[in-house]
Parts: sequence; C-alpha cells; structure tokens
Amino acid sequence: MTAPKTMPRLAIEDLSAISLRDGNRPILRRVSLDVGLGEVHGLVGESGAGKSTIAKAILGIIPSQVRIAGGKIGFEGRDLLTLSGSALRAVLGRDIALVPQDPTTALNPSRRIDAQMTDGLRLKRGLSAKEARLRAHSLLEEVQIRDPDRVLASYPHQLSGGMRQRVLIAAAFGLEPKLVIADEPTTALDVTVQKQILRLIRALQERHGTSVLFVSHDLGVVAKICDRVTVLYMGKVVEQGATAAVLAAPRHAYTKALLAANPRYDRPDTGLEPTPPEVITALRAEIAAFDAGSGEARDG
Amino acid sequence: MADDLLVARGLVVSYGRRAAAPVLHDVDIRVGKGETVGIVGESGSGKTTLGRALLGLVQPTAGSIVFDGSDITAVDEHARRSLRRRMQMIFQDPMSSLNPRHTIGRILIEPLLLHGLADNRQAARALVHNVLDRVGLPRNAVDRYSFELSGGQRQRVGIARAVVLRPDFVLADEIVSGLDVSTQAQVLRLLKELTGEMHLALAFISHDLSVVRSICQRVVVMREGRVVEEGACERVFSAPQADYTRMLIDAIPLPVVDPGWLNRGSAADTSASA
Amino acid sequence: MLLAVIANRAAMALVTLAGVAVVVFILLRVVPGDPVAMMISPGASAADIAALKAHYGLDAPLLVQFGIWTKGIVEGDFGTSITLHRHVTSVLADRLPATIELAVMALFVAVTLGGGIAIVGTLLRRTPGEAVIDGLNSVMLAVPDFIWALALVLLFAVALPVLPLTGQIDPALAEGFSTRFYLTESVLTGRFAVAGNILSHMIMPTLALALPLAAVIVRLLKQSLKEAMLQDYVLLARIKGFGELRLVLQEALRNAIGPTLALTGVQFTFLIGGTVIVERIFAYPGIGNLAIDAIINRDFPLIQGLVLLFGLIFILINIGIDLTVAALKPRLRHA
Amino acid sequence: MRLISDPKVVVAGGFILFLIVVAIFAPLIAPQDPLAQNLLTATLPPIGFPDAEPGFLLGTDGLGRDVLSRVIFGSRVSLTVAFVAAGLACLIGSILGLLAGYLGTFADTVISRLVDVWMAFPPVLLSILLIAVIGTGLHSVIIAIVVIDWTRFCRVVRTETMSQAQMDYVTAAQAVGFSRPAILFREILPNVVPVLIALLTLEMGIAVVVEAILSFVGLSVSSDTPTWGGMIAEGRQIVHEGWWVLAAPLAALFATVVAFNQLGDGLARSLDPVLRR
Repeated sequence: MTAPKTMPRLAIEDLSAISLRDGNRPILRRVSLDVGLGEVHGLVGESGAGKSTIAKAILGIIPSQVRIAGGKIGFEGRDLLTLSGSALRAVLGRDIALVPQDPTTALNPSRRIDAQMTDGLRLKRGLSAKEARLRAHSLLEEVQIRDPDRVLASYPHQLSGGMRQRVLIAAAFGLEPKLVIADEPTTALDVTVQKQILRLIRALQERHGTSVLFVSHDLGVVAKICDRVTVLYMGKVVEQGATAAVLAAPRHAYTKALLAANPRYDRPDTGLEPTPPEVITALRAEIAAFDAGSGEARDG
Repeated sequence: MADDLLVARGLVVSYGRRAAAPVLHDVDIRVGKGETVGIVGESGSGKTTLGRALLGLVQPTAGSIVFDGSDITAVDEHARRSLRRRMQMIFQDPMSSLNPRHTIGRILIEPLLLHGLADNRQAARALVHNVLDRVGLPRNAVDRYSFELSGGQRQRVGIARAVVLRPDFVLADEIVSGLDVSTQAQVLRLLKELTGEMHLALAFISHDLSVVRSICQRVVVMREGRVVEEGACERVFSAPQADYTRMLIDAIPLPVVDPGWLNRGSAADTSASA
Repeated sequence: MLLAVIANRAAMALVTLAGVAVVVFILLRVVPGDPVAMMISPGASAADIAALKAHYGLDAPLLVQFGIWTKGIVEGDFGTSITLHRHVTSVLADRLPATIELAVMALFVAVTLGGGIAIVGTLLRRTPGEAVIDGLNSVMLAVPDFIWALALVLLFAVALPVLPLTGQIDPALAEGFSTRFYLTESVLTGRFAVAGNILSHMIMPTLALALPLAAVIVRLLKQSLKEAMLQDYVLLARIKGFGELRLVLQEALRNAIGPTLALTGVQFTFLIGGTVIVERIFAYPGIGNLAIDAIINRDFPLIQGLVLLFGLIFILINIGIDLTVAALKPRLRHA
Repeated sequence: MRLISDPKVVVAGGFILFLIVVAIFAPLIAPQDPLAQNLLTATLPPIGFPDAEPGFLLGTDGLGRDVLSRVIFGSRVSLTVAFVAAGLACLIGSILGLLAGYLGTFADTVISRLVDVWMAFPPVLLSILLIAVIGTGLHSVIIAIVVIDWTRFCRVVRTETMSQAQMDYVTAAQAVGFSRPAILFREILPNVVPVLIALLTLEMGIAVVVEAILSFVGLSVSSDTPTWGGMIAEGRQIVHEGWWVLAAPLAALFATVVAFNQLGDGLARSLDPVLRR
C-alpha cells in the first residue's frame, strides 16, 4: 500500500479484535485503512464482516464481549485506543460525530428536537441557549428543511423517517466535526429518500471539508458517494482502492462475486450469481493462512 | 399472454373505522398461470395489504377477486380452507413466520396431512425429504428448530412450506429484504427455478426494483394505495410512463461510478418538509 | 381527547363499582349467619331480636333493604354500623386518614428506594454490583408484605426493641388534634415531637408495605432503563460527550419510566389491599384493620361502605396514573 | 436436561420436592405429636438456648406443643392449598384468557370486563369477605383463592395469546388452511405454556401466603389442625416470651415462598426456546 501524501485524518493500522464469547474467534484481522482530508471512504461487506466493529472501535463503544487485540486508530496524531474515557469524550462530539443507521431509534422520543440539537452545541461549542437555538435553526435550513421552527418544536414521532435522518445529519455536521462516521445511514429509508439523504451528506461534506467513513452493505450506494472503498470479508480487508477502480475492475475474487450477486435493473440477465464454492474455499483458506501467519508472528 | 389465474378488480381495503381513508383504492391486478408479477412501491404504498387481500387474509371492503375462474371474494371459511392449498405465502421475516416451538419437520409435514397430500406420516416425511433436497436444505433439518438455522436457511424453509403443498399461486412478501446479497442471490435463483419447474404463479412484493427486474415478467408499481403503472418489466424499465416510476428507477443506485447521479433528478425531491 | 378517554374510563369504573356493590349486598344477605344473633347475649328473647332487626332495617324484604340502602348512598348516608352503633360515614371518616397517611408514606418510600436502586443498578450494569442487586432483589420480589411485617416484628421486638409494636400514636400524645391526619397536622403545626412519635409507629408498617413494591419497581425500571440505554439516541448523546449519570437521567429515564409508572399504579392498589393485613398485624387504626373486624362480625352496613370506599380509591388511583402517564408521553398527549 | 443445568431450578425445585416428602410423611418424620399439650413444657426455647430441653429441637409454644412437629404438619395444609388452588385458578383463568385473546371482539369484551370488576377489590379483603360468607375450612380457602386469582392467569394468557396471534407464524398457519381451534391449540398454546408454567409456580407461592394470612386472621382450617398462619398468629401474641413460636413458621413460610418464586423464574428462563439459545 502506498503512503498517502498528506497525513490522513483517520489512520487505522493493523486493528485486530476478538470475540470473547466465541472462544476468542477473531472478528477483525489486522485491518488497515485511512480516511484522507475531505474524503468519503466506503467500508463495505456482508453481515459479520466487521464493519460496525470498526465504527464502534473508533467511537469507543466496543461491546463488552469484544476485545481489541492489537493495532492503532490514529486520529490527529493520537491513538484513540489509548485515550482515557474523559479524553476520548472530549474528542467525540467535537471532532468525531456519528450519523446512525435507524432514524426511528436515534432520536429521544420524549425530548423535543430543539433540546436534542442544542445540548451538544452547548456542551461542545460552549454556546448559550439562545446561540445554540439560532445555530440549530440555521443547521436545519442547511439540510433543506423548509420550516425549521416547527421542526425544532416537534417531538420525533411527528416527523417522517427522512426528516428525522435530516435532523440527525444536521446535528452531526452542526458540531463541525473533522470526521463523521455514517453507519448505514440510508438502510432504513425508501430509495427516493435515500437519494436525497446521500446528496445531502455529500453536499455538507464537500462544503465543510469533512472526512466521512461511510459504512454500507450496498455497493450501489458506495458507488454513488465514496471516493475510495475498503471491502471486508470476515474481518479482513480483501480489497481497497479508488471506488471507480474497484467497481470497474475488481481484483479480488470476492469483490467480483459480490458484484455478480447484485441484481441490476439495467442488466436483467446478469446478477443473482451465487458465490462460487471455489471462491468461498479460497477465501477460507486465505483467512486460515492469515490467522496461522499472524499467530506465528505474535509468537515469534 | 398466459391464461389468467388470479384477477382482482376494483379492490378497496380499509382498516378499522378509517373507512374514509382506505389503504387500497380501486386496485386492479392480474396474475397469469405460471407468471411472476412484481408488486413494487415504497413504504405506505399498500403493497403488503394488497398481497394479504389477494390471499383472503384481509377482507376487502369493495371489489372482486377471481381465482382460476371462480369468485373467491367472500367464500365461507370452509371453502377458503380448501383454497388455501392452492394459494400459498412466503413471509418477510422467516424467524417470526416459523413457530419457535415446532420442528421444521412438523411445520412441513402437518400441512401435507391436513390437505390429504400424504396418507400417513411416513409418506409425508418422504415428500418433505424431497422438498428439502430441492430447496437445498439437509434432510436432518426436519429435527431442527427455526432458531437453530441461519437466516438464509430459514427463508428456504419458508419457501419449502409454501411449495410442499404444490400450490398454483404463491405470494412472496419482501422475502429477501433482510438477507445479504449473496444469500439473496441464492434464494431468488431458487425461487425462479421453482416457478419454472412447477408452473407456479408468483406475486413478488418488493421495494427493490432491481430484484423485481431480475425475476419478474410483469410489474405493478404502487403509490399510496393506487396502481400508478403496470406492464411488462422490459417496457416499464426501459420506457416508464408514470413520473413516479421514472423517479423510482432514477433513485436506484447502480454499482457504477457516475458523478452526476447524485444531483440529477426532479426539482420536486430536493427539498423536504415534515 | 385525553379527557374523553379518562371520563369514559371513570364512567366504566363507576358502573363496575355499582355492580360490585350489588353483588356484595346480595352475597351478604343470602348466606347463613345472622349479624343480630352475634351481637346480643344468648339469653335474649325473640322479641328483643325482632326489635333489633327492625331497628337496623334487617326485617324488610331484600329489595326494600336495597332500595333504602341506595337511597341512603345517594344522600350520603351509608347506614349505621351494627357493631359500632355509629354512622358508617363517620366511622370511615375517622379511620380513612390514618390509612391514607400510611399508604402515601409507603408509596413515597417505595418509589424513592426502588427508583434509586434501579438507577444505581443501571449505572453499575455489567459489574458485580449489578449481580448483587439482582440477586437480593429476586428474593425481595418473592416476599409479601405479610412476611415483611412479621419479620420486622421479630427484629424489633426481640433483637432491637426500640420501636413501638402497635398503634398509631402514643395515647398520651393523641390530644388536641382537629383532624385525623395526625402526621400531617402535627408537622404543619410544628409539633415535631408528636410527629416523631407517630413516625416511630409508622416505620414498620410503612416498610412492610413499601418493600415489596420497591422490589417490583427495581426490577421493571432497571430493565427498562437498560433497554433504553442501548438505544441509538443514548449512543448519540454519549458520543456528544455526556456522562453516564446524565445519560441515565436525561435520555433514558423519561422513556423508560412509562411501564414502571403504569405498574406502580396497579401495585399501589395492591399496597392499599395490603394495608388490611398489615394494619391488623400492627393494630394500626386504619380502614384495613376495620375491614377485618367488620367482616368477622358481619357488620353489613360497614362492610358495604368499606367495599365502596376501596372501590372508589382504586378508581381514583387508576385515573391518577392515566393522567401521569399521559403527561409524560408526548406521543399520547398529541394523539 | 436443560432444566437441570439451571441452578435456580435445581435448588428451588429440590426444596419444594423436599417439602412435598416432608408433608406426605409428616407422621413418620415429626418427632412429637403436634397436638400434644403439656403446660409443664410450655414456651421452651430451641436447642442451643438456656433452659432448652432435648426432644424439642425448635422449642415449644405457649401450650407446650412441639414447634418443629407443628411446622412439619403445617406444611400439609400449605402444600395442599398451593397445588389445588393454584392449579384450579390456572385452569379456569387460562381457558378464559385463551378464548378472550384469540376469539377477540365479544368474548374478549365480556371476559375483560369481568376481570376489571374482579380487580376492583383488594384481594385480601375479597378473600376474607368470601370466607366470611362461605364459612371457614380448607375448601373455603381453596375456593377463595381460585375465585380471586383466576384473573392473574386470564390477564397474562390473554395478552400473551394476543401478541402471539400477531406473529407471522399464525398468519402462515392460516394461509396453510388450519382451522381456528387447531391454530389456537397447536400453534399458539405451546408458545403460551412456558409463561403459564412460570406463572403457575409463582401462584403456588402466593396461595401459600394467602392461606397463611387467612389462618392468621382465624378464617382458615379449624384450630386443631396445625397451620403456619395459625402458629404465626399465636407467636405474634407471645413474641416477647417466645419469639421462636413466630420465627419457626415464618421461616418455613419465607423459604417456601422464595422457593416457588425462584423456581418460577428459573422455569420461565429455561422453557423459552428463543432465550435458551
């Protein structure tokens, strides 16, 4: 892998993790990836590939049955994994924000949008209540909400799914973070709303120069929004590169298989190809060899 | 064009006291023998309600449903039950559609005995073994419970339960929406093969137009309880006539880099209000 | 909208209450056992008995008795107690305040104790501390007020003889009250020594009533809080950098409290029911203790009055709970 | 097999089994005649305390009767009430609950209304009232408990049936063509049974307490039969002279109630096929 020219915003190096519940089964296998300044980096894979574990590791919310076994998460020259709880909390919210997957559960049902958007601004940006409210108002305008006052005065159940996701995006970008983790932000939405939300994330990201780590299972979505992409299989990086290159000419058999399984309305005769058994066998062998190799490296 | 198997005309469905705001307004749909018809739409389009009305699981307030030449809109419970064998259903969530207290064997064998497709348990077991082989599940799955299977395997059980009765018509409601793309490919391929082999008519409800394009011959596009467009897949996808259909198709992200895609689209969807 | 729902519920409850009253009235009169026979000496003559029956209206036909009784209720007259020879209304008015003070005190203790432990347990989740709380609580959940009351008697009578075992107040101090709300009145008039004496009498019955309810609150609230803590909105707030306690109190508590509140309402009616036996054990002069005497002595008018009173209290509690739950849930308020 | 791996179930279930054996073989196990009075040996403390006498392990009551023997014989009434009353309440309540939950509409309205009327009474008050009306005795206690507590089963089974009826597997059974009774008894009921078993076990604990309360107030079986509640009432009177007369039956009651509860908890967990994964 060639070193990026400038220092990347997020640099994950050799990140490994194991599941304590499953007899120390590895769930991340020396994952390295970096997200450059102003870059949208896609993280794709099927369920169990470890995408969300990476996102959780960055945010310091690893579940209790998972343990980080090695590696670094470099952010602004510091390793997030070594930060104390309070030091990490100082970074989170101010420099790193999250756009969650499910807008129906990501807003507190018993608090008004107003309160939920302003508390972070007050805590992390030191704004007064009045300033925070003004800022929240202009943020909602920025995500193209027509009547911000009404939305601010609403409870989440009074808003549609797409609307809630806009609010969450406004709240995340509103703290002017350097890095946004977008965890499958459009999976729960209808396609027409998905397109609006993708457009919005891209526009805000370009305007503010924010770096985005975009987690998704959908190669189509990744194609539309990501500059570069990392493909994961069973916690191991199988392919990494510019989105255009990876999609046009995938080098790894697994990436090829993923693309072949994906149905496409413009090519009804392709797609729905089950992953060939020899690809799975080869992948398993690759993983086994990798585990054996890294095991030796650790022992030696 | 194939002979009609299931024809619904002017279907209206309202839930509870909301007669004023029906979930389905005057919906027409037909499914030919051995034909696969996609029913697509976004959330709230009424596609699930339509499916359930076709199967008689929801009573329509108006309209008629004709199955294989006879009107089944308001048949009594007894006649309905004998119809059940010929009209089957595959569910979205295979976990909740399989009784957690019953083994896979019991789930598959009992319908066979109920409808007299097997004279005894032994014969039913043999039929079940055949169907398990066909859907690619190991025979020992008969002694398993649903929670002991993977998501893809559970959905295969769902398919097996529907086809084991040798029905003429199957309704599949969002059956691949929770699956990974490689599992989805396997399940869809299996379904496509089965409809061919068994000359099965299939109504395939989905929000994913690419999936519909890949397995359906015809498609019905729904929005807010109405049919906005209907036709052969080839025609609808190459030359959509309704603006809504065009917008839906344009919103599908293909796995191809296309820098202009994000900002293309009608002005109508760029701004939102609650 | 909400008011209509509550009015509807209240109307339904009143119908229920009327049904209950009718059933009790009939039940008490069709069964063997003559209240008058129990209250006079064995040597009384038949004429004496007849006179007494006539005095209490027990010689009239059933329907007439019922008519008289309903007419009385409408006029605020529940009849005369056979054993106490006083108007039922005034007997109840004398005894009710003590029970109200006891029940409210027990509710307060249960909510504070249960809520506090639930929040601590949530903060300690996935630590040995939580396991200790869960273990103790699962035993607490099994123990009813009756056993608590007697265990407290054992503890304070034998091991730690510092609390009075029976009564509501030291008789020497029970002077100069203008209401029957002894505790409230003594606090409001600044007679703190008297209030202290009353409280020392109330500690055991209060604890016996409060501990089972506290255990229920701990279990349900802690479970709801833990579920709420797993929601994405809590995750987002954590990522904003808020501390654990603030996450629990600001983000989780309001969403988690609904089921607990509803259950506390139901359980509070059980608590009121529990006063019957707990007041008995501590000879506490409330309506519960009164109810047992009334039933044992077949004091019909008093039993009927008590049944209606208990029913009314239950209805009021349920309406209060409905209102509180609605006030806390924005979704309901806008429905 | 899975049940045996749950320590809660093993310990609590073991205790209940032990109690059943004690109740059945009470005449063989009890060291003394539980009714034999002897004023010379009145209020003797348990072994290990000053003035204790051998032969009276847990001391004697105010009439000189052996406390241990009375506790042993008392278990008979408690367990009879526990099994018979809880069983009947469960039977009646769950049948009505299943009907209300699955048939819906009219049956549901009638049954739910009935439950509401029932719940408007404080249970303790209602049971005392009932006993006062129908007279004392073991049968009366059982009837009183059944009449009061069938509502518990009815409510839980109704809610559980309704939520199961919402599941796709019920729609699937309908789509296959099973009749309504077949769906109710073969599809839904097996999913309701674990909740029911747990509730039944809890109810047994409650029945034991209710019986004790009624004995305490003097409304249960006649005073010649030893009961824990009756002993507690006597003990409460002489708590300053002989605390053990209260402590022994109270401890037995406590242990029994906790055991039934823990057993119910453990069963609820072990019998849930989804949880036990």
